[in-house]
Amino acid sequence: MATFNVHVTIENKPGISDPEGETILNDLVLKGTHKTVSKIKTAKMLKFTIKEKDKKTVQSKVQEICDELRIYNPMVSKVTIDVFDS
Amino acid sequence: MATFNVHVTIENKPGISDPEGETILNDLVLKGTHKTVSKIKTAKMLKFTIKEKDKKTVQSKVQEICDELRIYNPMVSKVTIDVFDS
Amino acid sequence: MSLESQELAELKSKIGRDPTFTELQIVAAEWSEHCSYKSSKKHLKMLPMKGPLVIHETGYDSGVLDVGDGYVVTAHIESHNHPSAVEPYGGAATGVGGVIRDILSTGTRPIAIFNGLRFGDIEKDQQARWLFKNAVTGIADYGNCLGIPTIGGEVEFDECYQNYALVDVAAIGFGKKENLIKNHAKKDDLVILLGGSTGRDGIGGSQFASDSLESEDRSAVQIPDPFIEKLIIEAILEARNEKLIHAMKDLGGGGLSCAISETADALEIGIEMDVEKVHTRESDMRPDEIMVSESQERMLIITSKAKLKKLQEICKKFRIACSVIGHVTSDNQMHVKKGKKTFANLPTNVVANATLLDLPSKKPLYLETIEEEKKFKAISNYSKTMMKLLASPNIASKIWVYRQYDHEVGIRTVIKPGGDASVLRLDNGKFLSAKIDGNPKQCYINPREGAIGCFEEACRNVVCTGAKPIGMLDHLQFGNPKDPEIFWTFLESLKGLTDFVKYFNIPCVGGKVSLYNETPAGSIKPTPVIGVLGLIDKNPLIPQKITDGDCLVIIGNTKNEMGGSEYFEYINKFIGGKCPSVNFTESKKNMKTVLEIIKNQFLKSAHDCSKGGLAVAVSELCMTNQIGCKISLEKVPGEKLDVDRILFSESHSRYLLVLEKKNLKKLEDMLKKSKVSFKLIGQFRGDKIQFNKGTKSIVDLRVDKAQKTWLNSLKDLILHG
Amino acid sequence: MKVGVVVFPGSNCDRDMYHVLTDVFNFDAQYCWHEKALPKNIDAVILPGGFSYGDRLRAGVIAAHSPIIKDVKKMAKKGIPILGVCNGFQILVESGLLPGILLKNESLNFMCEWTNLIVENNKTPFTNQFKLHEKIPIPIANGEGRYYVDDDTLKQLKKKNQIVFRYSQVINGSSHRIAGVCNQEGNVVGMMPHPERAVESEINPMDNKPSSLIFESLLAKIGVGN
Ligand SMILES: Nc1ncnc2c1ncn2[C@@H]1O[C@H](COP(=O)(O)OP(=O)(O)O)[C@@H](O)[C@H]1O
Ligand SMILES: [Mg+2]
Repeated sequence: MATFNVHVTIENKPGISDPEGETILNDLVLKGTHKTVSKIKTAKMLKFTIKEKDKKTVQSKVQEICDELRIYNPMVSKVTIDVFDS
Repeated sequence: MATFNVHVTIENKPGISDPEGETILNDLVLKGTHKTVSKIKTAKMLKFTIKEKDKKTVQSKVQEICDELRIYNPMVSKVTIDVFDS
Repeated sequence: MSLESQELAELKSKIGRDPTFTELQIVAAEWSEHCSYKSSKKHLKMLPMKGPLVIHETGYDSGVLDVGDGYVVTAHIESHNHPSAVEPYGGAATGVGGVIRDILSTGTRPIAIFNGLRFGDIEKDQQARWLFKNAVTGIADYGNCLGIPTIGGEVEFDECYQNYALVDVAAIGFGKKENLIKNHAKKDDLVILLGGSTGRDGIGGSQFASDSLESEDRSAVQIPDPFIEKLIIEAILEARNEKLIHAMKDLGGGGLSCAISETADALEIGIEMDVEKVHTRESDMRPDEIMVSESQERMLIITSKAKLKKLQEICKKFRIACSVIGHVTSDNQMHVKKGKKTFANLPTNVVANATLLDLPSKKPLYLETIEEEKKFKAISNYSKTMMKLLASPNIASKIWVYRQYDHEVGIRTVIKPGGDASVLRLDNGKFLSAKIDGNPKQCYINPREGAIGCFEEACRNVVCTGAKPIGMLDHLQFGNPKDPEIFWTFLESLKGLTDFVKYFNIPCVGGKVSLYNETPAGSIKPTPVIGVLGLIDKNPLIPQKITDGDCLVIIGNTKNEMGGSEYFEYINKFIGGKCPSVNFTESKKNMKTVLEIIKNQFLKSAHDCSKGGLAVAVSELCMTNQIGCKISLEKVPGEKLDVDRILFSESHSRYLLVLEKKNLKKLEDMLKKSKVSFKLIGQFRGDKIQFNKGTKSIVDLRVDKAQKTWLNSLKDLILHG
Repeated sequence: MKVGVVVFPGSNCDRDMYHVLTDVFNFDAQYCWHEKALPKNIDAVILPGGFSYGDRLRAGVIAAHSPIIKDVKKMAKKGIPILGVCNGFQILVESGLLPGILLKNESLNFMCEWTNLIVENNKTPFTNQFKLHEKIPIPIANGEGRYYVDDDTLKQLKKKNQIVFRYSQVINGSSHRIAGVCNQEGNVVGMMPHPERAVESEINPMDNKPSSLIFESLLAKIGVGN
């Protein structure tokens, strides 16, 4: 068994609006001096520490957790799972 | 000028508690069937799309934006900036 | 953390040996200004705290008032200034948490939160805007999650708070008198720590609050966890119902050090505890770190061995940790061990009672000339000036703030934020009214009259709902007390408040002192904040919609007292002039009269005149009712004054009464009889706010335009800079 | 007739709801702790507002995994009236009993204010005393109250008459201004606004009659007393 770090990134599916990202862009960034930013999207990340025998198992376990426990709501969000050695 | 994608990850500094992560771990994940997870930390991510001449400029510009506009509070959080080619 | 050298010497002589490292840390935490009140305590005694309704119990951090029929109301006020100035979200949120636990520790359920917020100039200063916005979110997220309504408060901006923040939070509790915790303990009772885990966050917090803000101490940042606080509230109230709590104290500044020493000292017991039993967040914490950690959301409970199991079951139900960390002894010592090894063993009365200071004071030099006025440019267009005032951050509607606060949860809120005081219904059919007020602009010009003014304003707000003031809370916020000039202003304010308490028989039921409020540019202006609680036996005056033809009557005199007014400071950029002062006899008469009239139930609404003066108070009535009015300035009672002064003077003791024309005679008869100064000054109609002097139009403003500006300007400023 | 008020860790409108059910409408109400089974003889279930599990991860998602939800689902299947208010609505949605999701308000802020609802379906156990399109003055208090469904689901909702309440004007960016929906059978209803805060005239600055009809509808459906 080894310990792995997993980044679970939850973000809006394309087409779903992201008022928070838009607000940061329009009311903060573009009001300042930084005009080269064209888009900001917000996402939520969960960093898991998990013990499993290998990366593949981790990947599938975490995917299972996310689906079963509705870590993300599939109607509006998608989830990306990145596994790293600890 | 090229377009870059930047991931800005904001999370609590080590040693600072993360009640949300704890609740997700204890009240959701560990109550289910997945006992191999030992820790969950939450983070917030902002995905920027930005046009600059190179990666290095992007890195420093985005850092500047985060500091100047107080996108995060250095007292509690740290920020990690990852730049990707678009 | 450290003690000053003479304090160290004193400690040595009191215990007759060198303190251990852990002992030093414990004592440094408890002897900090924040925990020990060493600079202020001697003087605070002057404030009368007794009254027919006040209930005194050992070891309470909150005031208790008997509201009849077997019910009590508890109240307390706190600030979280230093933490909020560096981490506004967490600082403000944990400030709410702290004051709520004070209420809880008496055994009453918290039913309302108030917040007073002060920042630098948000029009110019982006940092101030950031602080403000995040402090509001912090309070909202915390209070909303707890399900305790935040029903009122105040917001003020002044350059003296640049790069700083004053975040004051007051809370009210309610419960049955029989359920009050009567703190007691006997030998071998268990000492239990309940709630969140102890971590390194917040180490040195109380010391931090007692230093000026130069050393941005990172460890003093605290992460709020309102969810666990909510569970603590429910668990404790359940334990209270089961009579499982013998004594209780919340953990605040100074952490376990203060809670243990103060509880033991108050109950005249000793406590022996083992730091290894404390549930910690990190595994490698030293005994001293555990003792001084200010991790939030923790409570200390003393109970008997027989009741432990039941208490543990309740904690388990609410999924909160609960550790037996020690037991009660009879030797009046605070004995801290780790396993078998002793790390501290001190007499509790030594720890809990720092030597009080008697600091020198001296009248500040600036006060000699502050009342002198400057000549101002004449106003050519008063309507424009009015618009500017209505948009000014101090006068603009605070709806952007209180809309973010759940002010209705608990279904008690009869009068909601937006008017003067808010009103809650109580279970015995009575109503509780409350408001907090501060006015540093006036207190700077005259710390004594200014403080009295805040007190009177809070009373006025409460009186406007038909409530008789029954108790006050004071929160005294000043700069470095070691500066004799600052200390003088502190004493002046305190004396003023004391006079008012005595004359009006409104006892002080609780308070807090926050010193060392210094910004990089110097000390803040004296900022006492006063909370007043009022009781209504039957019918609160719920403002009714003002309609065409309704009359406006003013009570009280308008005087040439422009010092600290928004007109001087915001419009003319001038700090100085004569501070409004309260004439006690007049004030009492007016209060009494207004209350009597409200009892007769023919008023449509009552509103006090405060910031922005008559002009703003009348406009507020017009804007919230979307109706115009026509006011004759020459009728306004008081000194003969220029129109700008009649419009904008912030003289105290003034009330605006609105009523139907048919009741005017009745009102005038009553007012004549009680010999107050009053006048019918205008009528509501149309869609314009109009102030005339004789036949001359002074102000002529469309209500809808004014309202739009007034309602939106704060939000626009925050969102769009 | 027994009404269960489900209590989760962090529920905070449970006591308000209980007060209204018992003291105002004379229901026989009972708190039901989320870890215990629902009593067998329950006639209606209400999930009150609050911040279950501190709204962590997403409002309602953790509570949706509570043991009691299994029972709530069984009751739902049996056709027993179930109402979720605010956080209760969020929990019903996250547990799959109702369609859609509640997202952060467009303002990104918590919003506590009075608004008006329009009744769009007066056939549910909680709306049967209303006239269609009747207006209800009522307060909202939420941070994640923006109801969202995709276009296809919205079409379905309309077709199956599952939209129960709409806001009379745009307030938070909800799809189709939706404030409350029901399941296809109509017995499970969720709504963001707080009827329990609006039924007593003392604390209702507008008109408490319309909100009362929500509870009177339930009375009409299940009756009072034994
Ligand atoms: N920070 C705040 N939180 C909640 N309510 C607030 C806040 N600031 C102002 N309010 C509310 O807005 C109204 C006007 O406040 P304020 O101008 O301080 O009143 P007054 O001049 O009568 O003292 C009051 O009802 C008050 O409670
Ligand atoms: Mg007022």
